[in-house]
Amino acid sequence: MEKLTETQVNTSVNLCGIRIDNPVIPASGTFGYGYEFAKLYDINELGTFSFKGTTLEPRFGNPTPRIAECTAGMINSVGLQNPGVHAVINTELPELRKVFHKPVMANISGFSVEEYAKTAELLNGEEQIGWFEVNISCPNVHGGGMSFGTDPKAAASVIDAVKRVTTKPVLAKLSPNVTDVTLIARACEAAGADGISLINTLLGMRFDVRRRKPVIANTMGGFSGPAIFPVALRMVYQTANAVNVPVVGMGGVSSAEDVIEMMMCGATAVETGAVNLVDPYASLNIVRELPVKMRELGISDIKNIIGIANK
Amino acid sequence: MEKLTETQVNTSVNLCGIRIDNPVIPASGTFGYGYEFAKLYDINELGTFSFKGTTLEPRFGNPTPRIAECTAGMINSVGLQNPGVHAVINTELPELRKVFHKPVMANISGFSVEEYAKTAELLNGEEQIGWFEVNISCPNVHGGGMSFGTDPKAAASVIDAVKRVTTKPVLAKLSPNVTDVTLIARACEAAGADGISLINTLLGMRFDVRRRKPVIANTMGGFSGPAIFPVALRMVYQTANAVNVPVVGMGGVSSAEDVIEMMMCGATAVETGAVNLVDPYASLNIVRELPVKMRELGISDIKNIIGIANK
Amino acid sequence: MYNIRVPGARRCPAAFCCNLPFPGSFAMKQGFFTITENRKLADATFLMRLEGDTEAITAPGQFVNIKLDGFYLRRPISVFDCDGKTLSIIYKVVGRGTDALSKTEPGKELDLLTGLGNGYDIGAAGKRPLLIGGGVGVPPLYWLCKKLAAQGAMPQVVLGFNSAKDVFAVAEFRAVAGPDVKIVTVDGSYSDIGGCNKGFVTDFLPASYTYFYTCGPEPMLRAVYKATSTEGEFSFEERMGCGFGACMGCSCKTVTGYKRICKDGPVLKKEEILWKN
Amino acid sequence: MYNIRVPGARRCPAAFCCNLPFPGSFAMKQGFFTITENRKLADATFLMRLEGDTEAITAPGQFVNIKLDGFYLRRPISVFDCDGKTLSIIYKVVGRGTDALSKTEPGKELDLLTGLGNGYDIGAAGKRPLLIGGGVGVPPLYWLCKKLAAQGAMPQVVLGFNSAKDVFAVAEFRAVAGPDVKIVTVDGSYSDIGGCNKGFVTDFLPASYTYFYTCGPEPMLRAVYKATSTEGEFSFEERMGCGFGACMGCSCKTVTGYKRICKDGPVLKKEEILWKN
Repeated sequence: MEKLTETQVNTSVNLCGIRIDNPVIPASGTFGYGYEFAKLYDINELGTFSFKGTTLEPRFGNPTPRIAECTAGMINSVGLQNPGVHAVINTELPELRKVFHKPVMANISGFSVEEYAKTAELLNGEEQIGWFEVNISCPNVHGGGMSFGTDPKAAASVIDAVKRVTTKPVLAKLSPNVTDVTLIARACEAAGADGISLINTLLGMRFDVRRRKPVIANTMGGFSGPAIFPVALRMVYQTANAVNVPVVGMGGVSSAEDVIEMMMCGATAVETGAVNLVDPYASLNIVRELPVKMRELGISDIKNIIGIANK
Repeated sequence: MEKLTETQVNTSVNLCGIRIDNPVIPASGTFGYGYEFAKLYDINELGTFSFKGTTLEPRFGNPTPRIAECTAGMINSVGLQNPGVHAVINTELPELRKVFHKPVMANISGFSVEEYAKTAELLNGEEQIGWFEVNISCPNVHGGGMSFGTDPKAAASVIDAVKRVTTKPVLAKLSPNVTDVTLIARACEAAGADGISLINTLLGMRFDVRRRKPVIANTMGGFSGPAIFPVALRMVYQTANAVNVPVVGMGGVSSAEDVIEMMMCGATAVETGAVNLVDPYASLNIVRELPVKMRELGISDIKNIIGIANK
Repeated sequence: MYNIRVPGARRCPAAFCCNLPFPGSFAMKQGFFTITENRKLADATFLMRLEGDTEAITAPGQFVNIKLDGFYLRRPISVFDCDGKTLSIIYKVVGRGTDALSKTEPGKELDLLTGLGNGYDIGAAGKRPLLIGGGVGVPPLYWLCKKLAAQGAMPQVVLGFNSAKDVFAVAEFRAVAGPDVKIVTVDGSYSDIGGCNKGFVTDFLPASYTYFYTCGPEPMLRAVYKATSTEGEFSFEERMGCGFGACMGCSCKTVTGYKRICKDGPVLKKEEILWKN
Repeated sequence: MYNIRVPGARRCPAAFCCNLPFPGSFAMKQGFFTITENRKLADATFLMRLEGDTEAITAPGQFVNIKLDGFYLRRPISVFDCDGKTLSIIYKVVGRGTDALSKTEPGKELDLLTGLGNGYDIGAAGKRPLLIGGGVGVPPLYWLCKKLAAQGAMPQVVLGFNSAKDVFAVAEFRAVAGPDVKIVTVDGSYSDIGGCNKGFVTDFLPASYTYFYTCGPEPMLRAVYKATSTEGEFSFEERMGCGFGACMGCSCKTVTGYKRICKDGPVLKKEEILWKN
């Protein structure tokens, strides 16, 4: 196997027209609005990150308990707690600007097509936002989120509405809780999505056999962590085969090798999720481990491995 | 908490009219036709077991490698290797009869409605068979298996055809790879299913970053093990809420506490799967651990906890 | 709710909670600690002593978050005692994780996040602060008690347990607060130099105190909320995802906005509290 | 295919493969073994010695299946040597599991399934059997070699490796088979008393032998299949689920029906083999 020196390794990728230094992106809901992690390390080492799912109005989210532990994973039912788009623009993004000098991914959610569009429109003027990631897959809210992501027509209508009011690339974040994820992905692509990101959490549940009630107040919630990696990988592979736009893969990614495996299955970049909650330095460690692992595997340019499973 | 002595604990349940001593059932594909495990221990200690998925004709199944390891689980793409229904009747069941004196669950699969019905009809005369478990959810075969289990009408047509030729209770074994499992469950119930068993494996994938090809020859396969337990539990809960027939739960069950958790979420009995492959004594250990755990949790009769989450 | 600012004060760095000034520091640290002791103190209750870098632990009432082999999420456990290089925790076995922790042998290294949570504000104590603990809520009060005594206060301590078999750490508290320590059991099965006190902690509160600090199960906290006459601080428990403010798993509503128990708490001032129904 | 029976012979207990008589025993055992040694022998190649109940291990060519903390499936590894209470394995680090195994310290207990697989049939050897091993296929031949020598045969051994840095266990084989051991390297980087043999094992097979036994990577096995002139036995490798015949994960087609590498194999007789394309 070819021996590579550090300088010969290129980790940068092009995500919907924007070059990022590396393909490692902390996922929405595991990294807040970023600046708190900047107290731990220089978050500019990341490719970018996707900020906390933002809605038009502030939301407290679901009642607690919102967290359940599982083997190799966890369930959350946070339910889109966020301060609303105005506070994000007035408070969160100015804080972020002080410590992060790269384009950020704006994750948005809503309860109607109009709300998605309004939130996107308001954020579109924010210079630091590089991409929109439209969450049509949150399993933790009723009458919104996942209900858009399980029907191709509803998914397309959200993407179409967001595309009309934004000038930045739009990624559709898809739910894995569907029979055929490629149907939703193709519908989003046809509606103008510049990329697809997946998977959001699997719908899961735990029951407390001692207290004899569900562990989380909301009964069911979103299951994430290394446990879901094989399902995520399969859906990334299927989706990369089905669409022509870039795919951002996520679901249980916990190491540089996971990043490489997911890129080989078709991901242009990879989001890290639950692992950030167990180890606050996880994403940084993955960024730093990536060139080491690339050299070990004889990969000189990470772009060259994207989708080799799909060829 | 009430202290219970051994004699006060009752583990028996009624599964579609047949009383079983305990609710622990090794799942199809993890226990062969049973008699090989009888060399390790007395398999009559089990509630029952579901024998290897049987088709009308002998099948070798998929090419190897057929196995991939995952965090807290595994992927298989065996693809219904089995000797065909005639060999089961002439060779396997006579072997089983020597060592197992309880009704066995006959897992059957097929590639057409007619094949399912023919296989069921042939097996219906076998005295030792207590239940049919109709696998409409195998992810590892093309043009059969899961394709029946992802469409309510196709699922119903298989169940209806099997019901017409059998006199024993029929369970429909469902796939989790669907948007709404309750639609399929209700369709099967309406077609006459006497029970629902779920979940079969999640469709998953692993890619070998060194060899740069999928770990298993068939690219994708069925993902099982403790990793999928939260998804299984959620679907058992949803299905028990949706149908009036008994639900047999499975998916990652690895301990007596898992059995209890799944029964509390609506399962009348529970199948053990991948754990049998890691520990050949696992199901026996669960059977023996169950009364101990019941006493610890103050459960005198396991029937009383079935579906307490659903009330 | 999101634009209240107190100019000049340190601003709460929470992503979107209160923007209010806050006590304590948020300099979380990740590090490896070696177990030097792990022994049973009372029914299902264990003391673990650990050696490692405790620099990030700056206030009583803070907690550490412990990674355990075979478990995905860390276990948050409050600090019982702490000095330059030693950390003690007292924990109850309530599930598989704490059961595994209780079986971990001295000599083993554990991955800890330290310096988590705001902790109690010892500056507010006054001369005769009251510490009210219940069950697994007792441990964080010990280091608090020591800190208060060290700054010249004379803490009064009321500790409640279900039964004599659950009682722990009495000698430690007595060594600091002497006769001002009262042990209460629900079933009256415990008695010592402080008498046999049967009932709830709220049945045995002293008549007079300058401020109070409490930690315990929520029904007790609610009773303390009603029974106390001064200002004070409550430490809350909630199922956590990360323990350091990233996941919003443990949010609660307060008078001053949404707070994360793990980061903006676990200690809330009495006047901030909005009880859930 | 499913009703061939040989009356009077022990019947293969495979669920549905061949119903042919079989050598060896299938009395699998589960037990805990203590690591007494775990050291590097060659590039990424380790020897581990374990103590425990080896009763179920009855034939060379059998394997054990090892449970490792943090990994779901067991790791099947062939037996290098075995006596009443000691078991040795030689394994190559090829992934995360074997990497973890290589870092496991002596003193640690491991959960093993033992007595797995049919093993080689030493009764067929004759006076001058030939043992052909390649890389990680070398280890099972050592105990076989000892067993054959013990029953009075004079085994001839040809072992192939990629390079000098990969060579291991030469002294052990020489102690049993003396000058009849030949070491071959692909790049010719190894030489010893047996000369410098550059090439493939099949370039250095002796002119005459009574029977052969082989284990190694599949391309080597195919070459051996073509190059050998007598009957013989091949040991195969395949990704396994359970390792004891339950899951059908490692099935293969043979002249005599479907076989499970883990249970009806890993050793197949030359005349049974149907090569995949």
